[in-house]
Amino acid sequence: MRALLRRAPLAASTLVVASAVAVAACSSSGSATPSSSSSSSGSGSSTAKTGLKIFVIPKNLGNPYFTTADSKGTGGALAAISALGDSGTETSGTAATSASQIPAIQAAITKGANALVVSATDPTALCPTLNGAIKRKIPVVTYDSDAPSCRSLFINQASTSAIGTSEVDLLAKQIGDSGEIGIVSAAASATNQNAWIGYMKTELAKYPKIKLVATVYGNDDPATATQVTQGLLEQYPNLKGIISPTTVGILAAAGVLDSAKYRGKVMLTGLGTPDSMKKYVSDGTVKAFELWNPANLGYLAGYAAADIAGGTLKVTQGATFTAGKLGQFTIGADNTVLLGPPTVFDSANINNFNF
Amino acid sequence: MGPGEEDGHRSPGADAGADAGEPGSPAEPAPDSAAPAPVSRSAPAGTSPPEPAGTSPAAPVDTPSMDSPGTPPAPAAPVNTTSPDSPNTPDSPNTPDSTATADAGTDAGAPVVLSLEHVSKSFGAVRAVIDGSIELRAGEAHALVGENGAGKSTMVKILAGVHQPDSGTLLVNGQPTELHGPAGAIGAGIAIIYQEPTLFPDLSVAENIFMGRQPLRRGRRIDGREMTTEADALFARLGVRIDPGRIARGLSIADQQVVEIAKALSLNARVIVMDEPTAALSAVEVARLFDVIAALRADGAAVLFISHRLEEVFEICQRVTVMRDGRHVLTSPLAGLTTGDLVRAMVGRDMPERVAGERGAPGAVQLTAQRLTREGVFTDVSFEVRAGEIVALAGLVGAGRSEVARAIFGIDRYDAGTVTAGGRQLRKGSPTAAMTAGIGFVPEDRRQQGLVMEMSIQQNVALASLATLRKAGIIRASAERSFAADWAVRLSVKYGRLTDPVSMLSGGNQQKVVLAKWLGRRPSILIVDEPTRGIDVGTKADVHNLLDRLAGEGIAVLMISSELPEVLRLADRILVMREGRLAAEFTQAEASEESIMAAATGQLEAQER
Amino acid sequence: MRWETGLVVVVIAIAIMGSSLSPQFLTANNFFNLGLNNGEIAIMALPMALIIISGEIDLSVESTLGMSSAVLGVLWADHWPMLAIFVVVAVVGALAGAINGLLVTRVGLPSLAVTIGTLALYRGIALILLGPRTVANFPTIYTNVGIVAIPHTDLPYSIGIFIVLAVIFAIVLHATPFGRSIYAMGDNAEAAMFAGLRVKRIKTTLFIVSGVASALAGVLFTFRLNTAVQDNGTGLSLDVVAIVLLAGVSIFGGKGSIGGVFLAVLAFAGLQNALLLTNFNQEATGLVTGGLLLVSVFVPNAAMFVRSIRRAVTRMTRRMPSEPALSMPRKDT
Amino acid sequence: MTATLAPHREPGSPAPASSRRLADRVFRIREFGIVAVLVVFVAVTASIQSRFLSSTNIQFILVDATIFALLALGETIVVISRNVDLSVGSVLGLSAFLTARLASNTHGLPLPLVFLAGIGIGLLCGIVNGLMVTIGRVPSLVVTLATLYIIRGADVLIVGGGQVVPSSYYPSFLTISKATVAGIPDLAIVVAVVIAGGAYWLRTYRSGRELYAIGSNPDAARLAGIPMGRRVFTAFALSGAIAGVAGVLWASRYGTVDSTAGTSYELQVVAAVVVGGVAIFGGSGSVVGAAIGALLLQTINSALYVLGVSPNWDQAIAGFLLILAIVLDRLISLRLTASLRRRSARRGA
Repeated sequence: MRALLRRAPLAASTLVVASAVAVAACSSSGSATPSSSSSSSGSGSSTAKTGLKIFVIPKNLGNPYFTTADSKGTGGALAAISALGDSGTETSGTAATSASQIPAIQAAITKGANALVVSATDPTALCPTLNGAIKRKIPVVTYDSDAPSCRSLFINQASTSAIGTSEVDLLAKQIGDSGEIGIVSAAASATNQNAWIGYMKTELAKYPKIKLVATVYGNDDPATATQVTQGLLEQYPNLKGIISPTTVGILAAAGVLDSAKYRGKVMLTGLGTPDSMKKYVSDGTVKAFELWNPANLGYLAGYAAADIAGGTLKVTQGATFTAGKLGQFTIGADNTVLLGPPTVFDSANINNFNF
Repeated sequence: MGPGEEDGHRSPGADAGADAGEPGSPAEPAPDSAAPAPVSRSAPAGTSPPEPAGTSPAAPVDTPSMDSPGTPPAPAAPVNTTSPDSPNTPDSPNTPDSTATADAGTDAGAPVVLSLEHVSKSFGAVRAVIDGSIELRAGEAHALVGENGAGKSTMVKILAGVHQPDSGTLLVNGQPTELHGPAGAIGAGIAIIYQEPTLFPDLSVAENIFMGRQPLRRGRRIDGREMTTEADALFARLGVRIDPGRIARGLSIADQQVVEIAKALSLNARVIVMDEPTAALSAVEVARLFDVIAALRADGAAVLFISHRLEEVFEICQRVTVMRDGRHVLTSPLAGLTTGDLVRAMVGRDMPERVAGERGAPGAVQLTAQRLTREGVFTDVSFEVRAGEIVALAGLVGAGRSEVARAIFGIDRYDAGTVTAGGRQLRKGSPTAAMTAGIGFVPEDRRQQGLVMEMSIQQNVALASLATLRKAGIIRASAERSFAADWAVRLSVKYGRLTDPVSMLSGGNQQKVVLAKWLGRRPSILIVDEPTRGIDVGTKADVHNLLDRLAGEGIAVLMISSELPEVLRLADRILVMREGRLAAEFTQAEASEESIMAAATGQLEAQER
Repeated sequence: MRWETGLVVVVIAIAIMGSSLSPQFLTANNFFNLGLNNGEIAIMALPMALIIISGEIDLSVESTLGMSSAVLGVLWADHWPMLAIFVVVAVVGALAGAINGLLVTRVGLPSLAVTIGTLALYRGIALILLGPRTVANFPTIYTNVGIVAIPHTDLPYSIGIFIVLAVIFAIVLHATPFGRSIYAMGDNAEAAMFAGLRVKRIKTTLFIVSGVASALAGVLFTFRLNTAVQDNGTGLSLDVVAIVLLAGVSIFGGKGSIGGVFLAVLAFAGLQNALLLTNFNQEATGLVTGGLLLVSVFVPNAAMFVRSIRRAVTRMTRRMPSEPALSMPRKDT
Repeated sequence: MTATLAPHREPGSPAPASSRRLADRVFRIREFGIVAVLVVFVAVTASIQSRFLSSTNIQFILVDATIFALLALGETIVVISRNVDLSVGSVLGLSAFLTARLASNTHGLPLPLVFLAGIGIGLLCGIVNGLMVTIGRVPSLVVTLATLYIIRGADVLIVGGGQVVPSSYYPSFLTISKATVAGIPDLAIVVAVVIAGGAYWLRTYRSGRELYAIGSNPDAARLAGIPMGRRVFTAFALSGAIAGVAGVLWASRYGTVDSTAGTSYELQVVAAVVVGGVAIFGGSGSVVGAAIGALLLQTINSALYVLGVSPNWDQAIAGFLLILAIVLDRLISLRLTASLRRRSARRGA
């Protein structure tokens, strides 16, 4: 938990070079918000260690969402890490299970990681391993999916309640505050999904004429999600709207609704990436949906991990730091940093986004 | 049929073949009658004498004609004497016509259609064929005889294209030829009827016959109707009625063999190899097959006929090639030879006579089968075997003998009846119960059922006695070794090391290992199924002596054997099975080859009527 | 050369490769992790070896593991005493194996088809039992199997259990009538039956043992991850089969040794671990597992393979009508 | 085949046409059995939830079943020859991703070429399988188990964390799986024609019959001079190519393709084939049966969703059905053998 304060003598000299490279990288990539990447508050960047080994461990490899969040090319976690002069590696198992993720975490520790950036497949399963890391003074930053009792800092993509309530509000507006709706979720065991759904149900109390008839699970598999959506539509012929708080689910649901029979009659909203949803927004299948920028989420997590490992950031509530292009963030209660409110995409703005 | 160059020889025969091919030509509706035509394998003496009297009295037995194919020892008989209608005569073997047909085959002037010259073939360390030669002429039925293990099957597989010879040449029409696989053999005009039917159980009978050569119609599609018609024609030629549309699964062994023969006929091959084609056939079917062979010969085809029944060889063949220990021994016209000559050539010395001394009177009943029935396999089989006697189960292949033995030992279940051994009624379907009751079982198929070929000699000997060789659940290696060594010595097994794989042993020594495995359990009842099949003469005598001695020591022996001399030599009582039922029982004094065969083929009942 | 000798060479080669690529490879801590991640697979490989030697296969082990894990989770969430749960889980594993065994021996079905069916069925039962739930918070003394080494060693408990079981299995397979029977029936089931060996009973027993071992693996898996979830163990069957084939056990039955299995576990775990420690692309571990499997079956066939290619080449150069190599791998008699 | 259960009988005794009829009947029962189960199942489901038979739902089921039926066609060809192809799911995945990329706006490959590419990718995988089975003489179970891993590994390596999303296709690609004629998806019609073609080939061409022969008795097939290597190789190549096409259809149907497409499909396909009455050890069965098997499994799947049964039951039911199918198959064939035996016994007596 304690930030590393020891400093390598070489660090200062290399920092200058590293910062310069970082600036060049950021400006040349034509980032939308070119802010000063070299400045960061707190204990001051001039003392930061560089050349650290930071491992980014998503739930699994081969998952497009995490690829966006982690990759250097998209401006994700690895971009932040290299911008700070450290070396980042993405590793994980190929299946999104704890049994497949844990060996990767162990190997990262064995390889002498200075910090870990982890999206937890299963908090209870991961905790012994992550605690082992913390015991060795390796800071653990979780992102996307938290492991509350065994990490230094959690980068929260969006407030759970905000996502739950905003999606209900979005759909309510589209269906005129009344009718049957259903939810197409990911895996039934997914913590964040269930948390969002919980807030949705609370928010639905405000709309007495809207009735949530079913929650189905597509397991983040396009084929399964397609089939469960079909089943939902057949079982509830009067269905007015669907909320799918998962990028795979909303795409599959949009594919099912993309026909004369349903277009404009069954509304769909949820979490989706603007790139993948452009087709359905432009042809009117989907009016509006929302998401945070996964690359920014990764970038923030990578930046925070590098800062903590480099000794420039101490994890205490209220501490602030500037994460390069993203600007300034404050560590909130329970050592959590909030990325910001999700963006709502609709036909008016969707072409401005590219992720 | 063959290419045109043989027209001169073929013309009369071709007519005969055409006649034989007529569906209506089998003159008598004999197949349906319970009493078959008076064709008999049990009376070879009736057929063979006319042949020496016929044409070639002076063929020297020990002249291997392969060495001088140009100067055959047999005087030529003109092909033209062949009566065109002789194959149509149902009782042909006994008619003068058929004698003439047989003589025609000794025509030395007929072209050699196929020959294997000095071929050898080894499988690893085993030299299956060392120096094999065969020469087949158009229009002859040529016998290949030899003991099991003499290399006959390997020769067949070489002709079939399954094995490529290590050395030596194959000449087809005088041209050196290499057969690349079975398709190559078929392409070269060689058809094989295998000893064991090789059918596709899931496919229809017609497809089984024409697989790979189905008649086609437009667009290279299979013409199913034509296929059925052709299959029907073939069966008519063979005088049997099998529905070409039914699937092959469930066919009786005899029907399977008939389908195999039809398959070979459909190839219109110039060389037809028949590896023990009659083993599963009844007398009527054998007669029909011989007619077909005669017709094939008349068509100018060459038939290589392999059989252990020497009387059949004398009945149908003109020349014979004898092999022993992988080597060619002689090739000669059959005329002038006697069965004794052939046997001598096959075994290299005279057959030993019965060595057994007198056994005492049998003791208490050890094994009782009572009204044993397995639906569709055997019915109402009752008998008992006493301590110190050898009871033989005789009968044709497929009569249900082995099946009864399997049921007694618990390999198969049975639907009704009881088995009592050592005074206790046995649980159905439990070899363990049978073994506990003191039964040992030497099965029919040594390689497939008797031995675990990848295991060592020692492990095979110990396999049935493991329970007695362990201490605290662990097999004691030393006990196992001495146990195996003890029994190997007692049965005089010839081996290198006890840890050698049992597959390295010769057939006879393998059989001794199987016997050792069971004798090691000190059984009170021993069932032996074809105990000397495919083993050399010396070991055969050893096995006979051993069985005799075991009976003398008070063991009850139930023996199944298709070799009548063996049955007559060893058994105190002989039970004959026919079509799943006990047909007759003889004491040793009453029994003769003729009486047993008559009972086995149903002629006994016919006579009684 | 014996297969096991070859495996020793492979294991040494992997050790050398691993330690030269990563200085952390030959450390106690890494060995602990390596063992921990492969303990369950190793335990399941032992009965799998016996089953394959006997001429059958059990593809359902991963689902039996998952089902046991689900039972454990459900009962624990229901506040059952842990000892009672262990008994139930063992019975569930035995039942799962018995169903496989009886369908194979009594109904006479091919084990491949049966265990593909139960692979789906047992996983399905896990899914029914647990649904979307995750059961966690097992008592620390149990979850310690995933954290703590056996006192005075660097070995995780699962590996300790594996070693003990390996010794027992080795004795049973190599030195008892039961084991001898397994070889005999794998080599020639008919001859084994004619020798009075209780082929059906022994095979059923093997499937039951496999079920119980998978249940044990399921318990260890659940405790190690402190999580009972329906998809525990997904995909492990193929790893287990790959290890057993790598061990030199013939897919046709009748050949193989527990020593080989032990070495194959080392080779498999070592290779996976070495790949993790180096910067090998983790996404491609499937390539390595599959490749390993292929190599282990190709090596014994290599001579034949070369021969058939040579024959094909000669034939082509002779411009003979080509006769394709026969496929079905069968012993010529 | 050597284990014959019938005793010797006099030849030419009453023509066994009756046994043929019996055999025919039993095998008809095998296929009609599945159809009957399908009909009953649909009827029961529809009586509970009438919308099960709505035209959209039928379309949904047909399109989903189409992909499985296609895979089952290829698998049947392989299984008939006493082999198995476990790599179809991985081949589908690889083909789906690569062809989806080709069909995207950036590449804009014309549709026929996209299909050709799919066939090519699948064919390549099938050829590798076929070569290892025939020339390498490794049992197909092991070979395709390995390529299941390897092809998926290659897929993951190529795809990485990428994905293709519906927005990136040119429009006609996504409509492949949506167009209908008289309420029936075009796709289902085309695939039905393809399956009918496959069935016709297996029934009326030598090469097709030879596959049955190889599966029924490999030793006999070799002795009959059947080019076993070539036939088995062809079966694997076909299975691969068909899986490649199925990959294209998958991409069109579900739109979103990442590296997990088609994971664990192999077991469902084998299940469909076995449920459809194809003997797992080769020699008998039909592609039509397998296709109906695929349709049945898909219908059950869909019915569970429509009836609102927890999808948690899905897998257990599929597994149970698979076991039930092979047990029934076994019992029927035992019955058939026994009754053929008794028949010939009665004639013989």
